[in-house]
Amino acid sequence: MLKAKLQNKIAIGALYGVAGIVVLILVALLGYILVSGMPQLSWHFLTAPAKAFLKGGGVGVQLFNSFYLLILAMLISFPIALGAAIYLYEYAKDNWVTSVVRTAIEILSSLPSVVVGLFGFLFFVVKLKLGFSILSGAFALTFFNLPLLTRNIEDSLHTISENQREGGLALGLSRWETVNKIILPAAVPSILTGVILSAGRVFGEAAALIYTAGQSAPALNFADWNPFNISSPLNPMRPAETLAVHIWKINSEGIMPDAKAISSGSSAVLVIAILLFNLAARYLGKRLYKRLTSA
Amino acid sequence: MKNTQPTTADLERQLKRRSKAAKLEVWGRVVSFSALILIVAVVVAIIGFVASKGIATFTTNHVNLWDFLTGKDWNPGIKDAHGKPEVGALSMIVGSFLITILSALIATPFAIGTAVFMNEISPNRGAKILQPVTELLVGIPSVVYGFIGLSVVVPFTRNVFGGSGFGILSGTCVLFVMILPTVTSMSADALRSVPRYYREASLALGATQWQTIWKVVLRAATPGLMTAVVFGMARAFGEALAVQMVIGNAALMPHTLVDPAATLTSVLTTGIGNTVMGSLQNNALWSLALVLLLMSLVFNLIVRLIGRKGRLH
Amino acid sequence: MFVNNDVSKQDMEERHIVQPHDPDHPVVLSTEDLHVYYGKSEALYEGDLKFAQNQITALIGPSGSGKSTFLRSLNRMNDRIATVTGKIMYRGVDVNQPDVDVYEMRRRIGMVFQRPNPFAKSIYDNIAFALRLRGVTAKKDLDEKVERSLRQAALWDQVKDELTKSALALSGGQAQRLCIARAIALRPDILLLDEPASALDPVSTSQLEDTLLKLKEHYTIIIVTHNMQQAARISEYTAFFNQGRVLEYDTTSHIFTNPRVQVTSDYVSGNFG
Amino acid sequence: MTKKRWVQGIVLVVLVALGVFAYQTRQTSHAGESITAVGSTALQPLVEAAGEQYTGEHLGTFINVQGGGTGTGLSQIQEGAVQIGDSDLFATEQKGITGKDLVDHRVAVVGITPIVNKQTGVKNLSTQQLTDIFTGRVTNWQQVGGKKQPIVLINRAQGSGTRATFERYGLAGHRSKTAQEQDSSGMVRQIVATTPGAISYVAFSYVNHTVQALALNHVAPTEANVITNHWKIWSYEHLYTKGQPTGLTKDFIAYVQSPAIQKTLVRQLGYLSPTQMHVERDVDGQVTKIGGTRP
Repeated sequence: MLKAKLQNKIAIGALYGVAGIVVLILVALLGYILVSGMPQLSWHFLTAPAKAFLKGGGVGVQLFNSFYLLILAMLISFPIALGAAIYLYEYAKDNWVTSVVRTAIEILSSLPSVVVGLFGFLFFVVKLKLGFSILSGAFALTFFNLPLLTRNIEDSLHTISENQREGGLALGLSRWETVNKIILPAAVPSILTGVILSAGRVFGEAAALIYTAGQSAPALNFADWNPFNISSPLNPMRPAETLAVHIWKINSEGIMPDAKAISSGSSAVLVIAILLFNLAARYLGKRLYKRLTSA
Repeated sequence: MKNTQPTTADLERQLKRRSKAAKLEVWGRVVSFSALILIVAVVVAIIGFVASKGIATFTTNHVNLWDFLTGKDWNPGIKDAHGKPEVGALSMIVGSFLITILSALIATPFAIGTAVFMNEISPNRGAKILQPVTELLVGIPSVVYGFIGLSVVVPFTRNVFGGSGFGILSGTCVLFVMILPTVTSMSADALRSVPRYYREASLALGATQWQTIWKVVLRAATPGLMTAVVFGMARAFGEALAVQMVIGNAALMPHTLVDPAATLTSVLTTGIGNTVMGSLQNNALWSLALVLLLMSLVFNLIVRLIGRKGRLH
Repeated sequence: MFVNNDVSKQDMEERHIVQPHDPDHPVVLSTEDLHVYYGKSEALYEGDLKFAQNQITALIGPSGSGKSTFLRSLNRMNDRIATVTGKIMYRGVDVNQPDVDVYEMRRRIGMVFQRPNPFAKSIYDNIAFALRLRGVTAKKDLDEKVERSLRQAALWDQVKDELTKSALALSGGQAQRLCIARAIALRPDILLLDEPASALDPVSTSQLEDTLLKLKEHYTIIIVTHNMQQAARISEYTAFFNQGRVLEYDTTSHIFTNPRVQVTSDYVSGNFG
Repeated sequence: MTKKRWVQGIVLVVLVALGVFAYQTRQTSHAGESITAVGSTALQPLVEAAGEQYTGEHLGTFINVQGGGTGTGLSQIQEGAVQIGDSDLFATEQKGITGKDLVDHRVAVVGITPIVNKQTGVKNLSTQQLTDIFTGRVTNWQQVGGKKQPIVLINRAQGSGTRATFERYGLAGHRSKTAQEQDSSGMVRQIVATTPGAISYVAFSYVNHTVQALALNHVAPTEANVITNHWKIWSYEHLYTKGQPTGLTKDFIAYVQSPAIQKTLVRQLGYLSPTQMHVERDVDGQVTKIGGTRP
């Protein structure tokens, strides 16, 4: 008995240790990124356009592009992933076809993103003549994002108890109405986690975008919100380098004298942006959940 | 307030009319099925694309499949003594496997330990600190991981183990940190799905918390934990940019862990922009992508097998 | 009716089925030659029962005897997981036909489940939302129907000031009555209850029983229960299920005071199951 | 419900109206001609900066400049998917390119120099020594007069223009042995700077105080030596077009080759202008003297 208690103490202590080490690693990582990037941050850095070979460039355009691309990619991929997840979880029979489809979707998620990027380049940019554009990038990101998002949403549907579905069906509702009006509202928090995770991945993705959204960021005219103008931020047909691509580019071919500083600064901006995005999404998600689940 | 009932004939008519719900149901099925078909089309397109390009190495360029899988020299632009192009991918396949297995081996105890901590010992702190941090880390681009690997891990390995610092060991360290969040959060999910009464029953029998965790919770969650690990391995296998920055990209058979080596993804990513579509060099790279695809298929089947075993349990 | 005369065990019959025949309470629902299969295995062999209007019929029997399977087949909740053959005659219409609209049918034959399953919505919306989907949109109409349903389910007085609160915060007994209110808001003809009190404490259970007794004025009620006292207290008719078959069906008083089948006798006296 | 429908309807009408209004009022002058240039990441900053200047001066044009690598640039121009292919190599030097129909426009000259880690203690090598190092016959700096330290080879990726030029003119056509490979100059410089005993090669513009550039046969890697061909390791930067360029493509290439760019941007980015050269070199390496102008 004494031995068991001692063993218990040691083991629990060890677990504290392991968790501590992991937290330490993760925090050190974040700390490293933030500390080395913080000195670079300024209003100028956040808003100015990048410079090709002189010092003093900013990441304003890239930052905007990242968010715009994220939103577009999510607008395209979320409804598709939602529909597919609903079909897979609520309608599909549990047979080998379903299993093959699931497997196929999942192996897509472990392909290196450069392959998705090249496919997007040959298909969207060249074949469909969309050119290097936000739209091409958004489609490529959709390809890259769909498997993960579908899986996440399916898992979220799984967390809602079967008796909620029975409740809806017993009221004479169709399965579709049940899913839309009962299951989805209840699953909002967990779907949201999935969306945040995949948004994070999209935000940080570089390889899939190099060949699709491109790696140049023409200066934008932020006073022009007409989506048909080439210098308008909203134009989906303009090439758009994102923050992650920018980091990749200045690390590989950057010849501006302050390349290293810009790279650390951009990394810090990226982390902070993801943080803000997570907080905002969580807050909105909570409001949405409240609205959907009470009068 | 009795319900007045219709006659049988009326009732039959009412019951056999297609209700709004039935129409909605058809609509819903069509909509969601179309979404699924779209995804399937995407998957088929990409897989077909990679496969057709990857197979061209063997059909159009007449490379022997066996030579491809067992050859150790990777110089697609150059012909060897027998006039055959040097497209041996073995060193990269070995590199990919080594780095994946090693990083999973290191990450597993840490991830599961942390998951147990989050779930069994201090759920509050787990939810408050670890989960948000984990979600944050998933979004950090691999370039940044690679960058930190280059400026922190590589010098460290060089100073401690000698050599240039580039190699499997550095790659393993970087991948370890990269897959840690994924494996941790999936393991936590697996532990969460163990019913609470398992723990209560065990504790009621006088078992200590550790005995409960070790003998009951972990045992019951084994399939889920295995899935988490295999999933992490699949991510490690497919990771490109971060590994490429620290492994050295030398398509040589790794003799020690600190020799420069290469993985399938690192060679693929490095070379793809420098080759011309349709040439042997380009096709050979797509063959590497095909190997990756097949490997992720294998990983997936393993996950499924574990899942099925868990269900029978 | 279906009397087996093979008297081999101490004058006890193997099956004893007496269908209700009360002119004040005509039969509204009956099953004929009903079989239920899960995949290849048969879960219910024969369940030929008639149910009387505005009466409570209890289905009792040991676990796995097929009583829940039978109940869930009545409004075709088992369609996706099981194959159901035979006829389910509802007021002269066989509803176990593919051309019958199950959604319309379930609106008339409602169901309440073992575990209370309020939706993650406000108390008001739990009841109002199915009505809205069926075209009731006027606020006044909705208010009225919500209040009526909650009153019938004996929940109104407890929740009338917090209708906008989340239904998930209700206690088990209240939640189950909310589910009943939700089901009767659509004004069904028949109400199926699958062990509705098994997750409740004794006080909530007895409140629920009172509610059911009042509800039978408006609805035909079929209830599956494990609790024999409950069946004895509230039902007019009782069917005893065992190993996928109905062994005995008669008025409740007969079943409990004078069972004709040995197994029923053992079961109601507590020597079995 | 009906009120909601109304609101939805109004929102929809307003959105459509805004869209139509935006389309009507789009700045037609800005939606004019646009061309795309794809290829070498090394050349990208120059073309990008030139493109920005050009569009600044010629309203209604848009030059879309993307990287992707020399191989991508050449295969896309060969297929006619883009207007300009940026390349570090003569098209026919790249495997898989026939060079048929492709027209070469040389816009810059880039000098390439071996660089070593500062701790090696070596500042000059002979071509023979350099070849021995890269073919693996010499493995320690001691053997070529440096410190006792193992040599760490770092190559550019196979197919890279820099590597092809270096092997051809720096290693006298010998192929480097298989070693570490990096796919960008920035990365190479960083690795050489931080790895003891490292040697690699980069374009002049990437040389800075963190690495040691090597003299070869006592010829220093300077622009003056490149102009006279005393320093042999240099190459042209090419813009390829399919057939003779027309319209905007022709104007833009002429602009890049004009003194306005050659005397400013090309020099600022660390390139030499082909007009400065005293020699000309063809695809086979034949050198002919020409009368260049002094910078």
